Amino acid sequence: MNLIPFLLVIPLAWALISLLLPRLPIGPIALLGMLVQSLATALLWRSVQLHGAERYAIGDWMAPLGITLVADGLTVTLLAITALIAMVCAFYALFYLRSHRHEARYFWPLFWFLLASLNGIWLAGDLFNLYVGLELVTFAAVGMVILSANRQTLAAGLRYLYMALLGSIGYLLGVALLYSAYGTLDMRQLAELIEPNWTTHVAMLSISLGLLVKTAIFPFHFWLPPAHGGALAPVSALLSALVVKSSFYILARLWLDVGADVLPVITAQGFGLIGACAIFYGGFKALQQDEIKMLVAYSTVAQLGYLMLVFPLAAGTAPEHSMLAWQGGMLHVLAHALAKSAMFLSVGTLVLAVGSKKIDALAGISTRIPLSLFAFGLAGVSLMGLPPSGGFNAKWLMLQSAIGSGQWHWVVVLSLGSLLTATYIFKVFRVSFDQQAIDSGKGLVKRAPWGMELSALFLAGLAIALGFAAALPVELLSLPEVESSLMEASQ
Amino acid sequence: MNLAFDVLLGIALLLCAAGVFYSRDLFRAVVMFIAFGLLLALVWVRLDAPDLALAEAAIGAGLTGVLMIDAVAHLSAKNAHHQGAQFDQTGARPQLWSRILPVFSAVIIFILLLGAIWWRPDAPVSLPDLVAESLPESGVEHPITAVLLNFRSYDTLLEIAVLLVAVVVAMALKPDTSEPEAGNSKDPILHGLSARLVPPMLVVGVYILWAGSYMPGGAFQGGAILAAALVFLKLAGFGIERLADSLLRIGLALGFIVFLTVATSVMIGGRPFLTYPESVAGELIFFIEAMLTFSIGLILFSLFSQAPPPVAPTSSLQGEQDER
Amino acid sequence: MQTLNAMPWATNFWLAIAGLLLVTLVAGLWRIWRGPTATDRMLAAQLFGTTGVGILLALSQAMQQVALIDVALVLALLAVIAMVAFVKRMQGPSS
Amino acid sequence: MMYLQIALICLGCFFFIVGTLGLLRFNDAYSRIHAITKADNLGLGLLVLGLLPSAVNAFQGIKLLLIWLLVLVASATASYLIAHYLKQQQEGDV
Repeated sequence: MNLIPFLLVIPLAWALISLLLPRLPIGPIALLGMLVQSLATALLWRSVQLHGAERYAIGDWMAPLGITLVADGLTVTLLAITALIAMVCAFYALFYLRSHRHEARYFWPLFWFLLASLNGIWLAGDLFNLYVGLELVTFAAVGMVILSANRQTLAAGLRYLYMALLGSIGYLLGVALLYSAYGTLDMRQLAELIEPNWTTHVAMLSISLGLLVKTAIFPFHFWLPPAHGGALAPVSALLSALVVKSSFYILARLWLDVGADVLPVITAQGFGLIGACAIFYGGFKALQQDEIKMLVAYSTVAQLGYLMLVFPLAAGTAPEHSMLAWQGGMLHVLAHALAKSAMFLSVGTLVLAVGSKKIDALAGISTRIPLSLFAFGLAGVSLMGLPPSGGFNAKWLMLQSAIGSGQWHWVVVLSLGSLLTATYIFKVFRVSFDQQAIDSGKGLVKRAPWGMELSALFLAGLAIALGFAAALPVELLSLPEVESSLMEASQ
Repeated sequence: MNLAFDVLLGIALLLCAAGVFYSRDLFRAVVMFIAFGLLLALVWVRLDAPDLALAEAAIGAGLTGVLMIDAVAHLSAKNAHHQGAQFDQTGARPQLWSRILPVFSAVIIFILLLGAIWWRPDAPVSLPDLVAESLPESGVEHPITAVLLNFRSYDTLLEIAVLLVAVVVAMALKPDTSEPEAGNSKDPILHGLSARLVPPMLVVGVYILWAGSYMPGGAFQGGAILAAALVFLKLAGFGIERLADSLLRIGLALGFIVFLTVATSVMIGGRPFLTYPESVAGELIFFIEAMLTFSIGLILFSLFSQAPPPVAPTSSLQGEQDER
Repeated sequence: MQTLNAMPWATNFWLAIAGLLLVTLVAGLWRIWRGPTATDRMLAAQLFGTTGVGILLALSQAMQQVALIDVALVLALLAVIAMVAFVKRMQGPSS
Repeated sequence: MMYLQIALICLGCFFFIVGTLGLLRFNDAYSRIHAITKADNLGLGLLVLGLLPSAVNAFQGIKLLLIWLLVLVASATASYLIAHYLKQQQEGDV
């Protein structure tokens, strides 16, 4: 039996259960659902590992008439990381939402819809279906941001909504142009038909701009920090770890699978340039914040910039360097997802414990709530790219690609970026290890529930462990079908 | 003659858009937007897309206008409460760049698009031909319904999920304590109007749903009309928003539940997800559409009714003179 | 008895009618812009609804699209709701 | 028949034009209500009558008449509502 549709049916069914039966203990039921979901994901992973990429025609209508779902190495990797992070966030939310009764009622349906839409995006093989998936992600994510319904989150959520809709329009416009020019929405078929011409360029430009807005890449980043910084902790974790990656994933897929031949080198360098701007701007802004959640949110802006460096490293370079860049980029997606979700979860615990969002309020907590601070630190190690961690491996692969292809300017950007990350992470540590505050007995805190501390630590540990097990996802990325498209990309 | 009409229509549409855009008075922008929706429906007609025209007439010219008027009433009621504390921005004179920048980017986008359409290659694949070829197997006669409910039903399933999410968010935003619409149902004329207008609305809604299997129409358009009828009833003072919460939830989700159940249960027979057995495809599609119509109607209505009624008389808006 | 549509120029005639109605609609935009009160603007919108129905009916003949009569029907049913919402909301619960 | 149709339709258009002119030229809202109802009742009515002979079948004809009927009911009520509202406004102001 084919597992692909179950990855959509399970979250949708659980969404309905949590919507219709709010009196049941929907939190624990959700955890059960996550176990089922993870099992299905693991089985699909295994099957793809053994038999290679799978395609699934929904409704038995072949593309281009119908919609095809595709599960290749990249897809199952992302499915797995989604299931993993979502499960930990769900576990964390069980404890976290105890103090948020009203929000808990609506958190779970939105959580499941978000999960369904993310899975839908990873699996989609059709441009318009991706648009629908993006819409569902947007609405679920915006809904989760404004759950706590105070004036700040409402404003942030609305701005997020408007920017995301603007991005959707850009994407849809481009898809409409591609459809009018080639008559198909199926990505594989489009990859065979597409040619470099004016229509294609305008369409790809429109799509790219739309997706950059949705991914919050530098000049379009401004909606992200208030939205991610203002939301509930498990929501921030899901948003920063997974949601912004969904639009980047589409961008990468499009350039990698569909538009590889039509991507001019100048565009790729331009993408790299805004990525570099994002790294520095996000880093500096993170350094300036005095609220801890805003610091982490700006860190996301900076880290997303690294993803954009993949394009100049992969386009117009030798196949082996291009391959390294893509592997590094995808590993960065995974490493950042783990580290950032760990960071947001641990920060959520810290804020709950000291009862304030200010960084100054964390003075002297190193002896009071060491576990969460340790999780924050581990995640920070991965973000800085120190060995051994997933972040290190990702940046190492990208560095190798940059050095190999002789693009020294990106080497500088990569190294300076890491330095900047270290600066703002240590800013938090300097405060929390403040000896004076420890001695004076400041930083007296409420006890944090064990489950919350443990979840953050678990994810942070995985971000480090990815440094040892990086071969596994990288190997999956080079499964037959992905490999062939990677080779096309580099030629 | 055709060209002359289309050019005039285009100019009218642009005028309305500019009117919305450059209007500092919020209410003027709303009325301009209603007019824009009407003209947009005409544009869809001229583009040979009567299905979209139908949806636009129902949603754009009908429901959206109501929602926006409602929103303006809320805003001005709030405004009257705390004197201009938070809505100062709406009345502020916009900066020069914020007027020029949109025009500038619109011109650039226009030029790029013009080029993209002018030099567009001939499509090597023709989906309309494929649709026409497979139409006999789809169970319906209207190609658009076949695409929405059969060939690309997965998209439609997710779209319904989007609507459902929207209404969940609206429910989450609703304060736990909100009063029902004040009982000013005394107006006998409005009462009489709803008695005469709502039944035909329901009949037309069902007709549009049923027509969807062989001509323009279907679940979305029918649902929009149903929603309009419900909005009407609420405005006329019938307390229909006091539905039991659990009942409302089931009603909202019914279409999605049926759709998902059908989509999944066919897999028991070994068919792929969302594959209708050919012998009953038409019946299944109609059944799903009927349930969707009901749910879409309730969802669109809920988006309107979740908002609490405005708290204060909003006569301030009436006196607002236009500053030229 | 010959109906109008048998004539070769019927299409153009119907288009001209639709165009004429569209011109009156564009003229009505002026009232929306000028106001001066919200009521005047709503009155213009009310007229637009009816004019829209007229244009759709004329187009249904010009383009030989029976489905457009359905569109006109829906528009006729729903155009009034905005007006009702306006009056109810502007009155507020006090009345 | 054809000439009758043309006459009806042109007369209908005339009322639409008159209604719009009234909307633009009249000085107060009450007179404007008076003007636009001319378009709603007579303008659309004459247009529908002129269209009837061209209807492809009885069903379409009935639908045409129904449209007119609905617009009649709706516009009459809406006019009443808005006039009533205006009156209340003025009494409130005084």
